[in-house]
Amino acid sequence: MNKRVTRIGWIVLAALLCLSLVLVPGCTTPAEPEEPTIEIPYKNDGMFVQMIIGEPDSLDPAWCYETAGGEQIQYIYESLLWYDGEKTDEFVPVLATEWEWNDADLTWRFKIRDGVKFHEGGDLTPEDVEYSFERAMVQDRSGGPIWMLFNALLGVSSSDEVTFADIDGAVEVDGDWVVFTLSGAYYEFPFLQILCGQWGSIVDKEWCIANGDWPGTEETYLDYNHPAEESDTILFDDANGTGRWKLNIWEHGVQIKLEKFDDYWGDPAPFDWVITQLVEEWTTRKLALLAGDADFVDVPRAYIEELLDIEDITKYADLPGLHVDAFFFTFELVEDSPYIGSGALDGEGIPPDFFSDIDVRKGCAYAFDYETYLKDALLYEGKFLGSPVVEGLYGYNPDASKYTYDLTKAEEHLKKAWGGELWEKGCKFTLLYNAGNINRRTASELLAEGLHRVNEKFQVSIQPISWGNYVDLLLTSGLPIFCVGWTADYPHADNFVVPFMDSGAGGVFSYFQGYGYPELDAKIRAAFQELDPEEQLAKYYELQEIYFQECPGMLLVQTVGRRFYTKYIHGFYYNPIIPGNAGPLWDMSKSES
Amino acid sequence: MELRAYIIRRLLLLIPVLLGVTLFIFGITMFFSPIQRATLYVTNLRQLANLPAIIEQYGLDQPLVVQYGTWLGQVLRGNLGWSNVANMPVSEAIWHFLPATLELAIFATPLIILIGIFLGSTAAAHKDSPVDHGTRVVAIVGWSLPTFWLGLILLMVFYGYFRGFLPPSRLSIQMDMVVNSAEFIRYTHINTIDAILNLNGPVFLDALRHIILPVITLSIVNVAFIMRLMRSSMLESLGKGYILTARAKGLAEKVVVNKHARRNALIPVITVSGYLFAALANGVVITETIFNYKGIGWWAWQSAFRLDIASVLGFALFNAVLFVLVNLVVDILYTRVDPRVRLGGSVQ
Amino acid sequence: MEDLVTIRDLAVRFYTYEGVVHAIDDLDLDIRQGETLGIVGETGSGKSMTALAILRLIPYPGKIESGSIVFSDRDAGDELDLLTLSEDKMRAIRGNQISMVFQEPGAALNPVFTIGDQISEVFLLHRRQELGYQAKQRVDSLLSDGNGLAAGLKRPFWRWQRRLYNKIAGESHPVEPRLLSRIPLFRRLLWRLRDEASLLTVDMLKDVEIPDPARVAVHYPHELSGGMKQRAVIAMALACSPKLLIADEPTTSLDVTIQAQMLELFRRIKVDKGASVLFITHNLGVASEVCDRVAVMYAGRLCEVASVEELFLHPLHPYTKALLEAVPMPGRELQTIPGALADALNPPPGCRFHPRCPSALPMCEQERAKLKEVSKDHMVACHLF
Amino acid sequence: MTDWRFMARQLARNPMSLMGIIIIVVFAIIAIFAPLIAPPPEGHWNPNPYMIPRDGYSATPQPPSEEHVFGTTEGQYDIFYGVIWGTRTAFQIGLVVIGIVVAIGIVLGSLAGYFGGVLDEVIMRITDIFLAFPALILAMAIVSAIGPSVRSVMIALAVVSWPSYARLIRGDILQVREEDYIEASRGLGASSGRVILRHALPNAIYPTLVMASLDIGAVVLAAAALSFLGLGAPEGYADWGQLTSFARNWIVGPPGDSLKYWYAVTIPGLFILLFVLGWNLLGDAFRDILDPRLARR
Repeated sequence: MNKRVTRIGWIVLAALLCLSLVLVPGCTTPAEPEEPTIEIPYKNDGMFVQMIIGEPDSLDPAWCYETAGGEQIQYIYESLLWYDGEKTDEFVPVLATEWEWNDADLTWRFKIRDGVKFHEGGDLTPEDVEYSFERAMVQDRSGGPIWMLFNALLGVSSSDEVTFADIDGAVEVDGDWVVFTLSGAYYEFPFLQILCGQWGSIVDKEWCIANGDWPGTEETYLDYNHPAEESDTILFDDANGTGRWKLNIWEHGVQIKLEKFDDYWGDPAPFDWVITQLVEEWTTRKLALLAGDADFVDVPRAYIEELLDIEDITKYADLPGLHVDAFFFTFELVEDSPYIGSGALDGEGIPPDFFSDIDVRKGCAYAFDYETYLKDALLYEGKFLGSPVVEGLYGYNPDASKYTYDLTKAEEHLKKAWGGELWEKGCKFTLLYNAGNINRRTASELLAEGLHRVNEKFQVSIQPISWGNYVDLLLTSGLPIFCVGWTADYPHADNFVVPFMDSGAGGVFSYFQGYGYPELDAKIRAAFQELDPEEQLAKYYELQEIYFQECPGMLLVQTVGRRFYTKYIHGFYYNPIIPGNAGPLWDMSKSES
Repeated sequence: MELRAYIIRRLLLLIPVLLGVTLFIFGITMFFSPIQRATLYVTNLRQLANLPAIIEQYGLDQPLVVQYGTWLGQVLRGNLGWSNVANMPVSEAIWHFLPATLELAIFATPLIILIGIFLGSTAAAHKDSPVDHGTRVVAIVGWSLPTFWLGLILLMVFYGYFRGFLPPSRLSIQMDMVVNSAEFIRYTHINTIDAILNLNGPVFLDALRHIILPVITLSIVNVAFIMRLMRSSMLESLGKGYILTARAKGLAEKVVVNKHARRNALIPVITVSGYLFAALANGVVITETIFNYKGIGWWAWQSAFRLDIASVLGFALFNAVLFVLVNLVVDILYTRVDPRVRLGGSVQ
Repeated sequence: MEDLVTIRDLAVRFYTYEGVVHAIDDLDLDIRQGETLGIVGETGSGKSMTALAILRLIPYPGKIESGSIVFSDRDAGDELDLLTLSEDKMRAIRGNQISMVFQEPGAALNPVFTIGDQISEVFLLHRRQELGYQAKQRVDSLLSDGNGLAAGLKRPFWRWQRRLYNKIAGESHPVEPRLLSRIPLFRRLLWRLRDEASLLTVDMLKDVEIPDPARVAVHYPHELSGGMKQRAVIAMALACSPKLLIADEPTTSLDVTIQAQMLELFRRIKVDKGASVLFITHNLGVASEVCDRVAVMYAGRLCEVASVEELFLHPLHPYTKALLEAVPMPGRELQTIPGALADALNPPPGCRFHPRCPSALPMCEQERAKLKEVSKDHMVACHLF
Repeated sequence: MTDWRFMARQLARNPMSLMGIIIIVVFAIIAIFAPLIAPPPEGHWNPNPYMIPRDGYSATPQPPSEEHVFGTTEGQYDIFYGVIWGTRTAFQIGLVVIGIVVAIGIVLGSLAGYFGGVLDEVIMRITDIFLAFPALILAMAIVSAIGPSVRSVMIALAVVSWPSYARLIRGDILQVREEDYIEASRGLGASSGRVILRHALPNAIYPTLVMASLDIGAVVLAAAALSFLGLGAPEGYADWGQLTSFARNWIVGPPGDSLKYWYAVTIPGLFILLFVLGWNLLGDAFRDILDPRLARR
């Protein structure tokens, strides 16, 4: 009897083992030899298929304020002009054939191209252009991108500060020309950059009105002002632009399919279809790329190594993105913040105004191991920075002074801090990061480790927290140090200096840090309004030096991107300001050779 | 008429449940400060300055009761609110994502039940023999597997090794073109069924190819649930007197097991197949994510993850209704299988 | 009068985790043609096991260890050792030559099938050819007296049906119908067999005195009273008018008035079916009413076998005596048997009754007593004789 | 009525449950001696032993070596240390959650079952509410509400899984309370509390035990799933689910060597599998033995 039982026992054991082994290919088959190089088959002729992560909020040019939407919009719509190839400060005509600046009355005049058709058949007229901008300013959804237009045209930041007359007057039609009146001469150049954003896209006036958008009259404009939800604007998932591709279908959460527009005014689109599928899982995306089902996929930086030595994949490296992550010190924390220990300088915590001491900030800046961060977190794909003005922006200073990993310097600063008291007593506080962001965790750990190296008594604990919570604490100055990133709206130093240094509402970070002061604000304004390019650069360099000296935040690394296409995709070039990662599809092509 | 009365009674019972579910979820949301919930609407850091406006706009700072009241009012007016995840009204989102999940269920559920019943009765028929232990261990191992792990490994083998053999997502690009073209009528948005209705072989095969892996994953993980139940209830009925009678009649063992024992053993299995539905509702969340098979589970996950409360609430309502209906059907089915049961009553 | 069943040194053992249980120990027993043999004994004395052993239905983990059960089929004129028979042959005998009535009518009937289905199942199984023949007859009559257009159209189908049922009536294992009966939908084409079977079923139910049998046939077990159920079970058992009917405590679970009816029924059956009955009970009173001979069992062994009168007038075995004294009677205070039933796992050595035996001899503890005939038809296993 | 000795004997005899027990015992040993098997690094800036020490910060997993027996996973977290201390986490989650859940279930269930009436109605409707919602998704909502951490995972799982226990126990109590001996002790004027504790519960408890033993595995799985969906323990916390989700993007290695990172993928996966398997085997055997409907020979 017992013999039987044990026999069954063995059988069961065997069965179990076999099963787990079957399910664990790794154990049974230690990396059996496959041919090292793989062939990616040529699929989907005439289609550009990309698999990416983010889905647009809305395809309405006036609403959209994120890259996923911006990318689609730039395929469907067109603006008056566009950047010249890789350059971010020279332009080529698109819907405007020529443009001239008038210093006297601060106007930009654009001659509108004729013979341009909209997807739904309408013809492009100067009225359409006027309507497009006025519609955008009338809509001005809260938190939207239109503040840029208001800044440039009316010197204010939202429609609440102006009357309809102002909006109406900002853009006027003059024969074949459209005239924009700017708020200041210094906007002459930035305005052109602003026009290239998706918010500068031209829509079809008649079609929009016919479909129930703003009729263009004063009495109705308040009804179309500050729409609450994406679906409140008809251009949300319905589109009618002049671009090379027209919207075929947007299956929310699944894919967006763009179809070639045959009546395009310029040279025809290189792809019959542009298909953007949303695939969250990296493994799935990678396998799709290798199977040739996708021509381009989003590749998280951590995983680039897996693709590096595949011949059939074309790689483009060292593409500086107009983006920077940084640690920001909060100068004046709330008294009852749970992350500052005892709330006093007694070794069991930190006082709320801990980081208002410049030596503390500099100490931290020197205690951070930039090289390791670059090596491990970014796999060398980054550039060190001294200031918020990153490479690729107008006003970037290649040899701005930078912080380095230097524990001795860190030590001397931290010894000075708080009259030496800090060094004696030590400190304890919590460093938070938004859960899921591995790189920011790594950065936090590096900082904590560095400080601990300088002085055993510096105890920094690290804690993840949901993004919502994080923002909440950020806004209520509850975070001793917060780590967030910033991406350009348009490639101009001002677009970075203001959020990092301005003490007003424009200072996205400095405002919540409690950094910034009137003189500085004045300097920023002066730099922006300076008309002489030489002078302007000098002023921006000065601002960057100030940021380095006062060290209100420690810039991590300017991330440098890569692109991976199947070898069948040709013609990629890099322009950092183009939204989305797929690149300038209109200049690219797909062929089997 | 007893039937109608019964159905009505059950549906009336649904109302308090729905109220409870939604109220509970609303309670959860009260864990957040208004700002936290407002961040859902932030796509660009510049909007941080606008958070108060957003809070104002969505009335996020209102007390629980007020928010619930307004929401309920909207619901009664047939408006479930805006799903930020799906980028469309919640009510639309449900119908937008349902077909995919339905397709999974249509294939997975029968598979799970049949395999489960088969394994269960086999194991029972050979109680304590190696066969028994074998089947049980297999089933239990499957049950102990982390879904995501299994799914990704299957993906690795059938999409990675045999390159592109069983791909993720619902359709290949070409077939997607066909499906979205004018001459293909999407009656149900359930690709396989539509393909049949359109008499379109390629699409059908393609859809089939895409659905195999997720279905297998779901089945492997859930089959033990039915299997162990079937086994024990089979053992139970095999121990009953009428089995001895049947044998004493001279019936062949096969007939005894398959006719007399199984018919009785099925009864409890039917009762729980309602819960199998719940089990699947959990299973699809991960399965759909991994196989990029965008269905209602994926949507629900994203919503819960990004605290898109409107969506979560909508999903909750939908799911609760579905759950109750399924159980209702099960109960009615029950009376057909077991002559002893009357609606509303129970077996013994 | 010759024997229908001859059981020789039958041994049944149960292999449980706790140990080996000797359910039956070299049991010798004869069941004669047309008699009613009763087996009495306490619960667990092995009565039911004997019955199941005859049908070879000892449940797992039980096992028939040794011995022989010879069943003499008078019509076939040959003798079969049931224990060596092939499973198929055995199945042909179960429910046909030998059938069984169980203690719990409620449990014995399958709750999800109607009474009719469960009874006709037996006919369909064992009386297939006859049914086939009946069916053929009906089709013939249809063919002969069916005329008119409708009938004309149906004729080819009827012909085919006749051929079909002819096959069933003829060969023992006709191919075509077997195939049909496998395939769910086509199975219906054999509906005439079912019809015939249900006709027989109704007759059967009438036989066991069930009022309005046609209606009862379509009822589910839970819709019937205990007595009705038991009658149905008996009908099922008698369906193929078996040579041997085994009744395992058929009346215990019924209340007294019904009991009486049942016993009456059994007597009648014996008379007009001429079947032998193996009547298992723990109730001596019942036994005395129905049985011709009675066998007394204790702890898996036979103590005494004798005709009813003999046993009740001159019981020999101390256990039998004790049993008889334990029967409540007016004008005598109840005697109980001291001690408890022997532990089946490790039974006492020698005579298993000796620990409880008032007149036990020393030798009783060593060796067990063989069953010896003390007077005509009276056998007892005790050292006292 | 089942008695413990009988059960113990059966468990020891049944090869499946035997394996289950062995597996669990092994894990228990690992959990208890974790500090010895994988001692936390000295003088690390982070004193919490549950945080897996990192060897560098690069993403790419490193294969097994002397100092990393099982290699390192994404972010250079030591897999060996992770799985060893993760065993503690697993037991923590499993036992704590089930403990809480059973406690709640017993209290509410027996109240509902024993007193019936309005109380019963209310409690059952509440359980309806919970059962009408897919547990995993509800758990997700709760976790993302109170912020991802092991603690909140446990809370969430407890919240979503108590109702089925309440129902189970209620049902059993309902059955038992009709039994004669309960009537009897009532007749003897025993207080209801006493009747529940002394008579009703002990007899109703067995199915609950079965379910509990089965659920410990399920709970750990659910926790792992939550981690995988980004709603589990904080990055770097010793938790199997998280280790698996670290490996999530390395399941398919670089082309030509698809199994390059098998250690990162399979080792944590196997730990989960075996742990859950252990409990399921045990539970399944329990179920066989205790299932009142199965005739016991």
